[in-house]
Formats: sequence, C-alpha cells, structure tokens
Amino acid sequence: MSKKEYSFYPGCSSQKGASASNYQVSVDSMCDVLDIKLNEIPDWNCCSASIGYAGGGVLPRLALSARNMALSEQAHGDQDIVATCAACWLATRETKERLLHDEALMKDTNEALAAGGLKVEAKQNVRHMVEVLIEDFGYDGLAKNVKKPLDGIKIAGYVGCQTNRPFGIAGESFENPKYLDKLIETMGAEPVENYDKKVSCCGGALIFSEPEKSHALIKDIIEAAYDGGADMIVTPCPVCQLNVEAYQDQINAKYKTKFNMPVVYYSQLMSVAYGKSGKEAGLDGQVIAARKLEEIAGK
Amino acid sequence: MADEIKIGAYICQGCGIGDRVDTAQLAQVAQRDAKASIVREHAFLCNAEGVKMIQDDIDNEGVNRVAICACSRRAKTEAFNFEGVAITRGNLREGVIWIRPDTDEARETTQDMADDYVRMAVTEAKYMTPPKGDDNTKYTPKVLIVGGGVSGMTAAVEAAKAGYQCTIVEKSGALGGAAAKAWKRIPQHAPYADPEDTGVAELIKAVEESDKITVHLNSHLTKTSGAPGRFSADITTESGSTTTENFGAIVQASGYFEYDARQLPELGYGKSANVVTQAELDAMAKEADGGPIKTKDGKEVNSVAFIQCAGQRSEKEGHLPYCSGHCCLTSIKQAMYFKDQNPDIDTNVIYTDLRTPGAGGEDFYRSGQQKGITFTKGAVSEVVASGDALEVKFKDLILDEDTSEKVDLVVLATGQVPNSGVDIEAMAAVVEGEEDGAEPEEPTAVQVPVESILNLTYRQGPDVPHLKYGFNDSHFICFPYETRRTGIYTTGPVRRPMDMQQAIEDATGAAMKAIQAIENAAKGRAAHPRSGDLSFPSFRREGCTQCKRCTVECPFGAIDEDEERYPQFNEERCRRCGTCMGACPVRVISFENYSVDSVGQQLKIVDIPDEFEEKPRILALACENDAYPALDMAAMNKVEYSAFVRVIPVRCLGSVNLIWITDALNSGYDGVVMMGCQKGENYQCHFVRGSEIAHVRMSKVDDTLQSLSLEPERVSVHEVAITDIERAPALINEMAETIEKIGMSPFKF
Amino acid sequence: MADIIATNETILVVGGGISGMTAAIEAAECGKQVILIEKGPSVGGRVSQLYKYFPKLCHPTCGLEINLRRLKGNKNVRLLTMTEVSEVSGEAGNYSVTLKTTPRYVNENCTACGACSEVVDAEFDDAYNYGLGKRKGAYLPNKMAYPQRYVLDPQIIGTPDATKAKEACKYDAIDLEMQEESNTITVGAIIWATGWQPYDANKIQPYGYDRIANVITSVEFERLMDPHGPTGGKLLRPSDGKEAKDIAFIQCAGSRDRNYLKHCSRICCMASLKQTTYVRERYADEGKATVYYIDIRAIDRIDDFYQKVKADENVTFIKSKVARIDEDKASGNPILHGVNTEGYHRYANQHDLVVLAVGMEPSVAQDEFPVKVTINEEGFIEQDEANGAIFAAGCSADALDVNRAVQNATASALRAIQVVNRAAGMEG
Amino acid sequence: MSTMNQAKVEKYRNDFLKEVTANVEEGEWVKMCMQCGVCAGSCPFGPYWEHPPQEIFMMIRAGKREEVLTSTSMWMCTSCYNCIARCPRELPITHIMHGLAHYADRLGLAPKNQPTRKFANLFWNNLTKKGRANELKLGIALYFMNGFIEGIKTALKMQKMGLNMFKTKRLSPMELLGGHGIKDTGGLHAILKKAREIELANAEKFNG
Repeated sequence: MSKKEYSFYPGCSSQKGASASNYQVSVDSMCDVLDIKLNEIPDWNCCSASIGYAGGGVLPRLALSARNMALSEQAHGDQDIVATCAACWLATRETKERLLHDEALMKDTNEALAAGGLKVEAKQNVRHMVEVLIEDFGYDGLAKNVKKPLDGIKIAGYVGCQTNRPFGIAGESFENPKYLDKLIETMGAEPVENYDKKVSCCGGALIFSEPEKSHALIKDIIEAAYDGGADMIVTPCPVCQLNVEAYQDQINAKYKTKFNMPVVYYSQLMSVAYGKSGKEAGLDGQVIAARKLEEIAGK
Repeated sequence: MADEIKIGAYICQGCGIGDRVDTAQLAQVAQRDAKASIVREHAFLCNAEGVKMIQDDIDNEGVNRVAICACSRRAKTEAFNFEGVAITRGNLREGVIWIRPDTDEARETTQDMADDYVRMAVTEAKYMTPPKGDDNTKYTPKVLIVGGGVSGMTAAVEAAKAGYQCTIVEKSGALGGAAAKAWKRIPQHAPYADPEDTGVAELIKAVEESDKITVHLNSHLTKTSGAPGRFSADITTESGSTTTENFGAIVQASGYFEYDARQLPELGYGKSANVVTQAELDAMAKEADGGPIKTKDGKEVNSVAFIQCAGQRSEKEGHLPYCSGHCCLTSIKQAMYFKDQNPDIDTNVIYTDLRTPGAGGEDFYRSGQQKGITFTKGAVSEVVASGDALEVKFKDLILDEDTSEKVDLVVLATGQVPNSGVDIEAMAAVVEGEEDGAEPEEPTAVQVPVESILNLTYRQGPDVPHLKYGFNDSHFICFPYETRRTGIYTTGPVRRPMDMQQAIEDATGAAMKAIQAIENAAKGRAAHPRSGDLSFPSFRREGCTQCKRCTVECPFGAIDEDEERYPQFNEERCRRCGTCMGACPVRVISFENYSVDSVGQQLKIVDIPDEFEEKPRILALACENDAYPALDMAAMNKVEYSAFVRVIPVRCLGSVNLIWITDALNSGYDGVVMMGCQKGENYQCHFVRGSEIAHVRMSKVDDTLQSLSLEPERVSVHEVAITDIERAPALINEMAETIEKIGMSPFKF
Repeated sequence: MADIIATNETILVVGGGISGMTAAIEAAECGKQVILIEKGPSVGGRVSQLYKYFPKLCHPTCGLEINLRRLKGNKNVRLLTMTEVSEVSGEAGNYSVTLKTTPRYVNENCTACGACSEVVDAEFDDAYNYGLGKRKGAYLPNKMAYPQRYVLDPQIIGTPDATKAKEACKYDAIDLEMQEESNTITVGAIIWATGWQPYDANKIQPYGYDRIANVITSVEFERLMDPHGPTGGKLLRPSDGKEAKDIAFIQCAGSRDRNYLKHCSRICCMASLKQTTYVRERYADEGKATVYYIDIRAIDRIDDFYQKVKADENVTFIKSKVARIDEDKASGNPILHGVNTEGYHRYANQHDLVVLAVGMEPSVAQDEFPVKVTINEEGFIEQDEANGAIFAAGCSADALDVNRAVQNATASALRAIQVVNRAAGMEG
Repeated sequence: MSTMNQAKVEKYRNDFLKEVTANVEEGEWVKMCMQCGVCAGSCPFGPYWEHPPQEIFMMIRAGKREEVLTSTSMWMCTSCYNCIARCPRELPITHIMHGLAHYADRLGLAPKNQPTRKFANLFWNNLTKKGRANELKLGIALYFMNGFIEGIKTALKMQKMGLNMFKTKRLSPMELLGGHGIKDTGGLHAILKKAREIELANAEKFNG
C-alpha cells in the first residue's frame, strides 16, 4: 500500500509538554506502522475549543478555524485535514459546514481573513484520525498489522461527546457507537459489552470551572467501567483522557472510592499491538500506569 | 315459489371428517331424517371435482337447495358459490371435529353432533328460498345534495364527473357556505408553508358550468319520502313555490353553525369589539385583502392573541365538550395573515395542546414559527379591556406563572356546532317521558334553533339520527359512511368537526356512497353490511296486530305505516338484519332466506335424547359476525367445548324471535345460550341495537321459564366479541356445567 | 394466472389493507371490475394486527369479518395475493401494468386443514406478531387470514421440510415447483394503497429499543394484548416474562422529529390513550400508565376519550419528550430521564415496561415508485393532476387513522370510477 | 448599566426575542422550539440549570430579558452536544447557549463570579495572545481567578494532579517562559479584530 498523506492539525494539547503529548507520541508510532504521513499545517493556531465562546463571538471563533483551513489549503490543499483532538476536529469541521452552508458567513469570514492576508474555500474534508483508520484502512486493514494481539485485556471503550456528536463517525449512532469496541476487538482485546457510560459527558472544559460537578460525572464513567470488568478505559479524545485519568485521586478523596483505572488512547493500544515499545506507545505518559499494556509491550 | 323443492345434501369426508365420524350414517340421516332428495359423500368436496359434482346436480337433477356438510360457512365460500340456489352449510369441521377430542369416549357424542348438524343444514335448506329480488326497484341516477357549501359542491362536482345528475338545494342565496367567507385556507399541498386560495370560486364555477348539476338557491326541503332509488323531495323556495323531484340517493352536507361566542363573556366577547371569532377574523382579512387588518374602529392591529379551544374541550355548561379539529391550523393560518403583511406584528397563539396532524400539519406549524408566530402553552382565564388595549390573563403552563399580555385584538378559536336538524331520539325520549308522566330532561347541550333539514316522512322522525354532540357521524370506525338512514349520507362538518381539506375528501367519499346506493337500489341489493343480499322482508298482513314493534325497533327507520296503520316496508331502506322479524310477536315477518322457520325448524329437528341418556341439549344462537367467527377460530386453536351444544348462526341477536326460545325449551332443550355483540354506548352491533334489544326481550323470557317451571339459569344472554376465542367456548361449557348442576329439562318427549 | 381479465374499465387496487380493501369493495359494489393485489399472503393489513380500535375499543377483526364477507361474496373483485406491481406505463384510462407474483407453493386445493404445518420443523419469526413469536415454515398467516390458505416459507424450499409438507398434504395442494410469475394487464385507473410501516425503533437510539428488553413498540404492545398474540393476550414483559403493571408510553417516538419522521403521525396519541385503558382493564387499580407527550392530539369529537382517560387517577400525563432511557440492571426496569416542561420538574422514573408510540412511515417507495407521481417530503403521495389516474388511498396519502383512511379510500374509489366511466363512455 | 446594554434596551424595547435573533449566535432558531424539553433532559449538568434551555427559549419569548441574561444557566453548558443531537427541531442549542452567554457577558449582565464565565474569558485571552493555548498559564490563571487566597487553596488541592502532569511530561514548566505560539500573531490579531467588527456591524444591520 502506498503512503497516505494528510494535512495534519495536531492542536494545542498534542504539543510537546502539553497534556496530550503522549497521544501524539503514540499517533506517530501508529502512523509509522500504517505508513501514514502527517503534514502539519504550517503555523496553525488554536481552535478555541468549545470554551472560547465567552470571549470570542461567532465570527472571531470561526475565523480561528478558518485560518487553519486557509493555511492548510495553501500548504496541502489536495489533502484531507486530519485532527487527532476531538475538539479541534469538531471546531474545524463545524466551521467548514457553517461556511459552506451560509454564503454570507463565508463572505464575512473571508473578509476577516483578508485582514491577515488569507482566503478560505473550506472544500477540504475535515476528518478525525479515527475516521481515517476506519474508512481508509478498515478494520481488516488495521488487523493486518497486529503483531502482539492484546489478549486478556478487557477494555471499556469510552467514546465521549465530541467525536460522537454532533457529527460522529459515519454509520454510527449517537447513543451507541460501536467503532471503538470494534477497534478494541481488532487489536485482540475484549470490549466491555453495553458499557453504560460510553457516550456520557466527562464535564469537558468545565472540569476547570466546575470541578465538583464534573467529578461526579467522571465517577460514574469510571464506576461503569469497573462494573463491566474493565482493566482500562480507551478513548479517542484528549479532554476525555485527561479528565477521566487525572482526577481519580480527587474523586477517591471525595467519594471514598479506590479508583485506579488506566485511561489510554486508541492509538496507544494500536502502537502496542503493532509491536511498538511502551515508550513509543506513550505509555510513560500515563498518570495511572496501564500495566497490562506495558506487559505486552515489554514482551 | 312455484319450483318444487329439491334438496341436495353433500357430505365431505376431507380434513379428517371421514376419519372422525361415520359419514355413511350422516348420509343416512340426511336422507331419512331430513328428507334430502339427493345425498352424496365426497372425499374432498371443495376441490374442482367435488364442486362440479354439485353443479352437475343443480344443472341436471334440478337441485335447487344445496346443503353442504363440510367446513364452516366462513370457509371455502368461493368454491361453494352456486348461482340461483339456496345454500346452507353444516359445520362438521370447525363445529364438530375440531372442538372435540379424538377419543373413544367422545366418539358417540361427536357423531351425535355431526348427525344433528347435517339434519339442521338440510332442514334450513328446506325452509329457504333463493331470493328473487325486489320487483319495485327503480334506477334513478340522480343525487340530491342538501347544502351548497364546500362539502355539498364537492359532492355534486365529483358525482357529476362520474356521470350522475345532481341537484343542490341551498338555504341561502349563494353557493359557497362558510368557506366563502374566509380569505384563505390552510394549505393542501407541499410545502405547506403559506395560506392558499380557498378554491371556493373555482368550485362554484365548476358547479355552474356542469350540465349535470342543478342548483336551487334560497330553498329547503319541505318533504322527503321514499327510499333509495325512489326518493321524492319537495324543494320549496323562500317565496313558497315547491317543485317535486325524484332522486336515487341523498347527500346531506348541511354544515355547521358558528358557536355562539356570546356564551364566553369571560373572554370579552360582546364586551369589546376587538374580541372576535376566527370566522370574524377571516372576514376582516378578506376585507383587508392583503393590506393591514384593522379593528372595527379603523386602527391597524399591531398585536394579536389567539385563544385556542375557546368554549371547547370543556365540560362547562354551554361549552362544547369536543375539539373542532381545525382551529389550531386555522389560527396559524390567521396569524400568518398578520405576519405576511407585516412581520413586526406580534402574534401569540395560546394553546394547551397544539394539534397539527399529518404530513402537512407539522410543516405548517414550523412555517408559522419561522414567520415569527409565538406559541404559548397556557390556560386563559380572562380577557379584560384595559384602555385602548385588551389584557389577556393567562397561566403560562411552561413558566408556571400567572401572567398577562396586552394586545390590540383577541381572536377566539371557537368551535363548530353541527347543523344536523332534529335530534329524533331526544324527541322520542321526550315523547316517551311525557307518556310516562316524567319530567322531560333538561337538554344540556348547546341549543341551536332546530329546524328539520330533510323533513323525512319516516315514521321514526324527520332527520338522520344524531350520533353524539349533535353530529351525524358514523358509529363505526371501519365504516365511516354508515348512517342509520339507508341511501342518505351525511358529509362535512355536520357529521364530524373538520377543516376544508377533510370536507373535500369526505364529500367525495359520500358522493361515492350515494352512487353506490343508486346502483344497488336499482338491482334490489342490500346496502352494507349485508351488501348484495337480494332478500327483503315479506309481511303477512292478515296476521298483523298493529303492535308497531317492528316500526319502532327497526334500527334504520325502514318501516313506515300505511293509511290503515299497518307496517309499510320500504325494501331499499332495509338492511336485512331481521330485527323486525325478531320483534314480531305474531311472527308475520320473514325473509326468503332467513325466517322464523328457517331457524325454528332447525332447532326442532335436532335429536333430543331422553332424560336417562344424560345427553343434554344446549341451543346456542350466535351472532354471525362476532360470536360465530370467535367459535370458528376457537376451533382452529383446537379449543374443546361441550358436545351437547348445537350452534345456529343468526344475522343479529335482534332477529331472534322469542318463539325460538320457547320452542327450544318446550321441546326439551336443557339450556339456551345467546351470544350477541357488545351493547351500550360503544355498541359493536352493526345493526345498531340488535344486541341491546335482544337483552331487553330476553329479560322477558323469565315469564316463559316461570310458566314452564324452569330455572332462570337455563337461558343466558352474553355480549361476545370476535376476539373471545377462549371465552365463547367457555360460555357454552358454563351452561353445560349449569345443567349438570340443576339437572335435565323435564320436557323431553 | 393467465385468466386475469382486465380492460381499461378495470380498476387496479394495490394493497390489501383496510384502505385497499375498502376502495376495492366500494368500487365493486358500484358494479365496477376490480383487481385487488396484495404483497403478502393474506389481506387485512396493519389493522388485522391491532387488538382494539380507539375510541370505541372495539375489535378491528370485527370490521374485517364484514369486509371479508363483502369481498368473498363479490364477483367483481379479483384478489391476487403475494403480488406486487413491477411496472406501470400508459396514461389515465389506459395503463399497462406488470404484476409480479411470488410463489406461495400452495394452490387453491388447500383446505387449511393444517396437516403440512404439523410436520414441518423449521420455525421463523412471526411477522404477524412483529417477531415476538415464532411460526412454522408452513403456516396460515393468522386465524382470520383470507384467502384461508397455507403458505410455505421460501426458506424451507429445497429442504426436507418442504418434502415432508408435500407428503403430508392429502389434497395435492402443495406445489413445490411453483415459480415467480409475471403478468401484464390493462387497467383504466390505479388506486395506490400500500399503507404504512411502524417506524424502525432501532433508529431512535436514545430509547434503547435495541438494548433494553423492556422497551417495546406500540404495535408490539397490541400483539401482547391480543388473544391471538404471542402471549395469548397476557401482558408479559420480554425480559423476564413477568406481568407488567406500571407502563410508560412515549409519544412522538420517531414522529415530529427532524431526526426521524418530520410529520406528526396523527394516530399515536389516541393509540396510547387507548392502550392505557388496556392496562386498567387488565389490572384494575394495580395498573398504572404514564404518558410522556409533547401535545396530546385527540383530534375532533374524540377528544372526549382523552378527557375520560385524563380523569383516571392511575393515568399520569407528563409534558415531556423523554431524553433517554437506561436500564436498572437488577430489575430490568427501564429508567426514563427527562424534564417535565410544565414548570420544570426533572425526573428519573422507573417503569415495568416502556411502550414507544412509534410513528407511521408511509410504505410508498419514494425512489422505486414504478411511475412518476408527486410524492412529498414526508413520503406521501400528494393529490395532483399530474398523477393521471393514479390515486393514493389511506396512508399512502397521509398519516391517517383508520376512519380517515377508509374515508379517503372511499373518495379514491370514486376518483377511479370517474376515469373508468369515462373510458366506458358513461362520460362525466 | 453598560452603554451597550442601554443601547440594546432602547433599540429592542420589549421585543427580547427579536434582540436575541439579531445578536445571539444562532438566535434565529429560538422561535422554532416546541417545548418538548428533550434538551433539558439530555444535559449532563441538567440538575444545575436554574432554567433549562427550553425554558430559556420560552422566557425569551415571554420577554424575560433580565432574568435570562443574568442567569447562570447557559454557563452550565459542557458542549457535549447531546441536546443538538436529540432536538426534534434541529435547534443548535449548544451554540445558542454559548451565544447567550457571550452576549450576556458583552452586555455586562453575566454574573461576575460565574466560574465558567471567568474561565472561558481566560481561555480566550490566553489563546488569542499567542495563537495557541498555554495550559500552564491557563491553569495558574484559573487557580487565581477567584482571588489570591482561593487560588492558593485550589492550587494546593490540585497540586498532586499538577505534579502528576509534570512527571509524565504532559505539563511543561517551559510554558511559563513563553512556550508555544504561532509565528504570525500579527496576522491573527488583525483577523480577529476584523471579525469582531463585522459581527457588530451585522447585529446593527439586522432588522426583524
């Protein structure tokens, strides 16, 4: 299979030293095996995620994503834009849809971009990395590269919100998407059946401003994973990953629970299954060590 | 009947009948006991060969009565469909072998059962005549349409398109009815976004241009008599001149009255000129014709509130208990009048349940929202004048608070009150009450000046009976055009509240039914539900005591009185239910294919074993539409029931004559079970009151039982539904147990 | 089937549900020649799968019995089951229609004795009961089925079951060699009455129909209540076979929703109100019903039925579109989450059983309609001059209750008669 | 009352629905709500909403301007998009909530101490400064958004979490010294400024 190239939008959290830097490490490893070349959009900016609204209005917010698209068009206009972060993907895709849907908005946006010497057409596909995997490789294609099946690991596929709604992955439902379970299976692990909190919200960005309320949601998410007999949780979203993994201490303190549930990215599962080392899979970036993955990676 | 009766009895051995009963014995019984002329057994009677055997006997042997002893009368009807002969069915499969266990002990009683059903089928055939049809039929391809509104005009135009002559009689001086006063109508086509032209002018044009349609304006009916195929109507103008014309069928499209909003003083109607009804608003919009809608004092309206369900869906005295169906959509339409003219006008629709059904309804609702109409779920308590404006006080049911809104104009969505003429049943009740010396009940419904619409000369009264709230609707879900006056179809808002689109559909269907009535009447065929039945009641005048029960009890008002006060049957009004036959104490009414004898002789030919054989006999009379199919389906499920029962299907429990019960008890039956359908307000009976009447009549059976010194438990009457596949057999078994308890009848000879 | 006689004075009615039967019978009772075709093995359609009608609470099979008797007794109607339209060409007053008939493998010799069914082993989901029960590979579609004739499931053809069935039949009624047939006929007018299907509840993901055993659809609920149904009329819930006494009804399940069907299906409010009475009928004071609704649409004079149900203390109405359902793992009870918008009250209510009042999806195949007619966004055939002499009847025309569907079918019969009368020179 | 608020009150008088339609992101959808409440029931933070979205829509129609704009409710949105996914009328509820929050904030009506309001503003300022989000600065600013003492307390509470993140190299102290950013900040700022101008002009132009 020839090399596949995409115009890559890594997003702030994937930068070195940022909260999802280990995600990026594993994505690179995974792409290496799949022969994917990610061409970073030059000088990309933050998408403002879903929390930029208070300060920014509609147009300034859309302009942020439009700028990224404009830069992508300039640099690799013939490639699909791919994001690994759910919020980055959502913001960019939403901007694309709204611009294409509304001529006036397109005009206004371009007027704003012109102030920075840019211009956008918004014609490129905007895709999440998961879509690339499922649609461009397929489960069978992904399975081919498995060197170390993840035997004996039971995993709760936590899809969360923003890779799922409002756009979601083609062919999947909002309430019970199956792709993550299928990916888990493809890597040789066992998905938790009917994982109740699969698409429940973790509080998202409100973890910062409303920690208590968010912790209550996260507690349910982890609890349901334990109920399903999970060894770990896997997710496609950096916000989900951070929220569900990093606050377990605080949740334990408040709710007298004893959570110690590893939360990993799909790309980490894949890197390990594809024979990469624990470091290459970003496992050293876990706050709660994913022992079972480490074991397989170490073999 | 000049023909000699020649009965062929055909006994099928198929489907296990031959294995379970001795068919040779059945053949013998048919010949010896029931006197069939030709008896044949066949291994597979319903196949081509078996059918041909019977047809050959009809063609070559002169068989004119065919008794088919095989499966239920509901099975294999296409195979056993012989022309020109009377056909009866002995139910050996569903009636015998499928409901009895295949055991040695049961063998004898099963055979007894089969023997009897063969006797009964042959005997019934003997007392039946193939109906010849009515000689007095007329073909009058002309429809009388009462009312020149949208419903009436639609009926006329549609019937005319099918080739029939139509006459419209319109009370007022112009065609168009209520719709003509409206500016626009609710859209009838995608995208269901905007009000559209009413189409009334176009419809009037179609009426006026048709050479098949005659219009009488300023006219009403002063007398209507006859029957389908031969109605005669006196059409009288305002000036008093009368013309008499003949018609084949009648469509009554007499429309509705506007609810009298003066009964809603709390909503400000009558107190402020700026509180109007929907009809008045449409008139104002018509006046404005796309320009600003103005109040009575000439001010442009800047804000308007629509109050839904004004005086409707309410148990309060003087209010309408029902929903008028169209008002939500109408308010949206009218709010659009304002919004389309000037989007800055505030329009608020205050509702409790917004009702915009179907494909177009929801689109129209959304379109209204798109145009900026506000919808508030709220309960309005009061409208008060406050300075120049009106204050609408209401409880916002979403925000859960009492609030108010100031507006220039209030529109009340008041309901439709049917213009259905005289409530003949209330009239009859009043008359009866007076006779009993009781105070006539205070009518609580909204009163509208009552004039008869049709002025029928029918003995039961001048108009079509009302169903509920004054509407002439059909009682039946599956049969929306059923009225209780054959050949007269009501349509439009007189039969059910409705909007214009529905009225157009409804009127087209009513025109169809009118045409059908004309065609059927010409051939002497019964209308629904016994469609195609060519029999009609025959009446032996010399025996009649003029008791009038038949004329009173006929559910369809088919029987009048002649000058000498004898009943006068109007065949084409008759639905062939036999209620008159059941009513007649002197048994002078019968049908060629259904008579006191055709049933009475069946129950008499049943073999009644003597007391010591311990084989009781139970007569079951089962409604052919519900109880009988229920028993059939019980048999398909192999539900067992007593071998001592003999089931006879009847057209309706209302056709059951007391003599059958008396005869049965006298001749040694141990019990009688009657199974009719549900009575009461939600009656199931397709002959309206058959089951009800039977229950009343049978309450009088006690006298008979007493005179015979028999226990009252020996006769039971039940309401049985077609789904009672467990219960119907259980009722029979219950009677068998009762007999076991109280003992056998002493009347065994 | 070479003996189909049809001319440009013949009316073709497509669909043998209550609308199609009505249109066919009404026209035939006017003396017109009618060919009535039905895709399935018997007529009766959706109403034959209902336990009771609203608002009278009478049984649909009662009216069906009358209609069947009218049909059986009328020689003007020719009924062809297992038949569909594959092609239409021509114009008003002169259509050429190709009919495709799939094999039933049972001929008119069948006496419905049931011997074939007894010997066949294979069982399949019973479509009559919406898959809630099983039926044999040789079967009578239901107890009221007309034609009263068995059918062999095509899945048993070529298996030993088929041979066994054939051997069991004493009447030479099973013909395993039957082939698909195609016939082209001429007709003057076509009445399209292909009815509706319950909206696929699997698509309404928040309600977990595919995940939670005790979430069922309104049409399934009818089957559970029906004595002819899979439980013999007992209200037993799927998860554990226990009696369900506290039942939630969710309105607009698939209707009035841009994610599913954007139209209001009209019948569902009345249907749920009716079904609350079933619960009360079965369990008296122990029976409880809760109706979650947006607007209760008990339209026109039958609003009194709503008033009556509303007055019942055991029936609760909550103005709310339920947000989602999950399952109490221990009891199997569905838990409904949402907000009562009348005053903002949040709830998480457990019930024994949830009934989704699923919407009415027209069975008009929008993309595959054999000839050009005007079909609206909702999928219903609009009345349009451009449709020639193709007239929709019943739920092919709009989301209608039985009463209105029959009304509409009667009107369609007249529209068809106008065309064939013109063809016959009766003018108009 | 802020001047902008004053101006809006005068411009729209009692027609709050119209004001929302003109000034709030996706505000033209508010009129399309049919009060089913599926949004209210779908929100993960539902119980914390004083007025759920559908009620806010009704309040807007009822002209409850003050109550709506000073409410904390729309600040409860976690952007989970459940309401959007389920709304039978396809209202972009998430965006309307964001839009209302933004508008209330601009008018100076949003509750000053609403934590999400503060955080969201911090976030915007953080990201627009250098074009990319600086998680550490954001985090520190976040701790201290309720004042110095509160900030110390929060920081202590969050200490372990922060340490964990440092340990796993998912939070870099280098960020304090500049950290990530884009090259063309000038261009970005020009774009954002222009976008803001166009948006304000559009709201002024809107009429009905």
